[in-house]
Amino acid sequence: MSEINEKVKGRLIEQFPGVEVSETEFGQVEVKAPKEIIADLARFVREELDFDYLTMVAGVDYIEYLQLVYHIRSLKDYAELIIKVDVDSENAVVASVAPIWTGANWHEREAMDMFGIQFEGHPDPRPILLPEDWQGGHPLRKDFIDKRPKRERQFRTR
Amino acid sequence: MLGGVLGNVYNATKSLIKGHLVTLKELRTPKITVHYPDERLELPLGSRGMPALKVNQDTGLLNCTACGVCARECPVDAIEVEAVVGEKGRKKRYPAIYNLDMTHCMQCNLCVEACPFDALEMSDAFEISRYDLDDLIFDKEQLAEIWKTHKAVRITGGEKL
Amino acid sequence: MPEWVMAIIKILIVLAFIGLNGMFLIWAERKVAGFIQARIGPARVGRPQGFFQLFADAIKMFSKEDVRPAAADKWVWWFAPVVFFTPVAMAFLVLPFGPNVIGLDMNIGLIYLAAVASFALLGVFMAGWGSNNKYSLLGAMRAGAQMISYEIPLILATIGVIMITGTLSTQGIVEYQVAHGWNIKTQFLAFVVFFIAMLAELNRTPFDLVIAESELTSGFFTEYSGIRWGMFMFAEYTNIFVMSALAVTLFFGGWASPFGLVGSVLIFLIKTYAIVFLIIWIRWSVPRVRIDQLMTLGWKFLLPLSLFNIVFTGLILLI
Amino acid sequence: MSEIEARRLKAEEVGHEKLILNLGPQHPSTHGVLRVITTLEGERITEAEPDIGFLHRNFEKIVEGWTWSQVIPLTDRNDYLANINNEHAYVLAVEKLAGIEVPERAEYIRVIMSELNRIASHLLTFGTFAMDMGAFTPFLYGFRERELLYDIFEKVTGARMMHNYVRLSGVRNDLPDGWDKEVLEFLDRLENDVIPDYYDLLIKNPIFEARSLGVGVLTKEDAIAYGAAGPILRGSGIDWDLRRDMPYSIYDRFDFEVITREEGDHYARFMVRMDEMIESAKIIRQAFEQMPEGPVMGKVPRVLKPEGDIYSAVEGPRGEIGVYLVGDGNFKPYRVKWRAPSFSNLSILPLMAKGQFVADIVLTIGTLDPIFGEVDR
Repeated sequence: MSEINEKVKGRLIEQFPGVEVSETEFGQVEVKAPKEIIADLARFVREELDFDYLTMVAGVDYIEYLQLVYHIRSLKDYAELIIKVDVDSENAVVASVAPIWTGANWHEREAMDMFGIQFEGHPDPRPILLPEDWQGGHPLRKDFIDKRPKRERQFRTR
Repeated sequence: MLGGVLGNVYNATKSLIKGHLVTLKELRTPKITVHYPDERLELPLGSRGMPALKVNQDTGLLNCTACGVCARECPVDAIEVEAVVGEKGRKKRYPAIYNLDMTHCMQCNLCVEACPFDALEMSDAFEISRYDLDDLIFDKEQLAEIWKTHKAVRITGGEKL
Repeated sequence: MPEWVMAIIKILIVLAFIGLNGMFLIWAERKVAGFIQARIGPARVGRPQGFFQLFADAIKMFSKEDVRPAAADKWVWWFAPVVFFTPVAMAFLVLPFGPNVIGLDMNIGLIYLAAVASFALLGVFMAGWGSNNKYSLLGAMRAGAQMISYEIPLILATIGVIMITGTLSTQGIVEYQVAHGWNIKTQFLAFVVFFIAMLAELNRTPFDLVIAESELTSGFFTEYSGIRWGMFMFAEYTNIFVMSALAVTLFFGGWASPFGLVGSVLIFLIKTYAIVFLIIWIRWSVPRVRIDQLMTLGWKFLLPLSLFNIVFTGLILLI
Repeated sequence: MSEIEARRLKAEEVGHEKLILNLGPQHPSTHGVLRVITTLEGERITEAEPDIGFLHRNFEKIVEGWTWSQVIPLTDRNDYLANINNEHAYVLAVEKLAGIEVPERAEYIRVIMSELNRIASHLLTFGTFAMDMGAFTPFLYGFRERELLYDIFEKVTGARMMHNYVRLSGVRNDLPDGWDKEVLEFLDRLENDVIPDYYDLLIKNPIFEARSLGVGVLTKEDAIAYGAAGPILRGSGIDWDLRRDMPYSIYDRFDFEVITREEGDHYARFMVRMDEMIESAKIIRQAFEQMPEGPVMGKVPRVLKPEGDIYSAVEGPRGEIGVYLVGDGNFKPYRVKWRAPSFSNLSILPLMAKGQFVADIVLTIGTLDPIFGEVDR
């Protein structure tokens, strides 16, 4: 398994000299890429390295910046790849990978709902889980204000 | 071609009849319906209904010392505890208020696992529907009553039932 | 007794029978369904077998609010259950329950039945169109396609029987069978076609596309409630009885029995309810077909088969 | 201008008389609260668009305020038909992240419970698929078997559905005496009586075959591109099962087959599920044979403050249940992302529904088997 990881790492470093490539302790190749090259990187990974199965696109809010985490499998080589892309939280725009992996469509729509990240070139950029007229902000951001009534503290000492 | 069609018809008829025989057989097998309020199923040991407060058999008092670990551990904040510390005549802390809000409780057993004093147990009381939502907030007397009238066990980690 | 008094008494008897029979069949269907499905079915009202469930249901239906959708076509919507119900009741006129126990022994009894039966489609279509609901409309469209294409094999299948017995009168057909034995012996193919077409005509599984609760919620009577819904229900179950009685008359010797008048009526009812049970049993055992498969079965399979049966019967008669 | 109105105008522009039919959110066939906006031409569907989110409660946000172990009961509620599998997925991720050891016996119990839960879930899917087809009786037979299985679950976990049984570093309690016999009895009955009955009643039925063979074909390429998971992937001929291909827990110790079918139609997906039940039974039997004695709970560190991030996945009944965790060295998770298999599977619906009959979209939803606790989270 690690042979494939070595090969993948080699190809990635060769093709994209700027990116940080490492291997996690769980046997996954991890790539930290700047957001400008994500479309090229995705296409390269999909077509040259046979990572054909996108399992998820997750957003994470690190307060100073947002991060998008793509987890991709190669069904042929039994390898896993994680791509991490940092996105500016104020002006969150990143290229969509939905044209490359069709299944990314809904996952990106979800990230758009939850984090307010705009995906350029997305085929159908509409809210998916939230209502279409939702005005309350982006729920998974850390600065999201929950307006529901709070329960008071449940443990007191007399 | 006609032979093929006839064969298909034959096969289809045969499998249709087989399917009907299955349903016919089921006409006579015993039913699994339980007429619930009239008959009841025997609940297995450890079946989780709602939590109940354990009463000490010797003293007749609650085991609870109002430490509040259950309230902290509860994911949905269903437990409300008000502790009384150092009152005259009693050495131990005890709960002045111990309310369990069954409108929030999801019967997950986490409070029982967290309790360090063997004061909470999971009872098999599941018939807790009430006409009024406020009646679903159980106070400590009611919880003790449930412990007395129902089967209750405490499972914390790893042991056999 | 003047004739009109007799007529009124007969009508009252038929209506009472429709009511009781409908309630009984609904109860029977639920009970059989329950037993087939490893459960018990109605058991609470009138223990232990829940026999009074049917009265409870009838009372409930009568006392429920009659909700009309705001956008429905008022009069069409209003009359649809009546139009659906009336022909079913009219069919009782020519059903032979026993020797002389018949509303009117017409010499064109079968043609009358066929004419009356196709009238029910109008009620279905009115209900579907008048409700102003897309599910209802789809159901009604399906009903149109289905009922028209299955009426043809249904009627063609009876022609074989007519050729043998040489009469269109229902009483005459039974009398022929008293003399010569059941028609099913010579007309088995016709019975198969008749039975399949009958299931489709009654909108029963596997041909219940008109109602199709998993796709169209309830088809043409999605928007009905209370007693109007009850009328559809009663008409449907009465229709099952009528069709089963017709099948018994045509193929299973009708009331033919050696036990006198009461015995004949009982034998007839027993045979009819046996067919009804068969229909219920089939409903709870098979899935539903799709609309194009339904059409294929009707036009490419049943129609040629019934035509073949007519030719075959004719040849046999000639020889 | 409302959404429906806009669609109607669009249809008029095209020049055909089209019917827009709104399936759901309250509809008998949608397995929960799915709304599908379909555009019909006669009975043919030209366009279908799922509208989801009715059950959205933001699981991922809720758990950010909870401690690592408090999350476990809530994972039950994601895919409420595969509770143990969900718990297993979450617990496995946390254990990997925090480096917690699990005793051998607990691993076996987890596998047994997961596979039993897979059987329970597939039994229900069998039933609902039959019901979508209009056959009501198999639905109740499937339910009956599942209820009997839930009785077995209740004896161990104390609950029928929301078990909250898997714990960090083990399982909550050991198996009661004689429980294994009950399970084996159930499996024998399942294999010898129940599944043959299902075959006779439904699967060999000519109407069933006519409705499902060659209908709703999903090609290999589409299945991969959409990230389809579980039986849907394997029904399209892709030989992929996390239990065998990327073994987690102790799945590499069992000998079982990964069921695949080449056709990619409703029938193939349905049969993959039917055969998987038998494979699960095989795994359970082997697990009972190999299971050692010993404790079922290991040591959990008193202070659980893992740091870093991890993606870990298990194979649930509906496919890959993935959990992406970020811990920032606090007693609460910083971020939990739930990769729900139904979410990816349901996104194929517009593709598959195009050109189908109205009656078939119902079957398509049934065979994709989305669970809305999981799709909407």
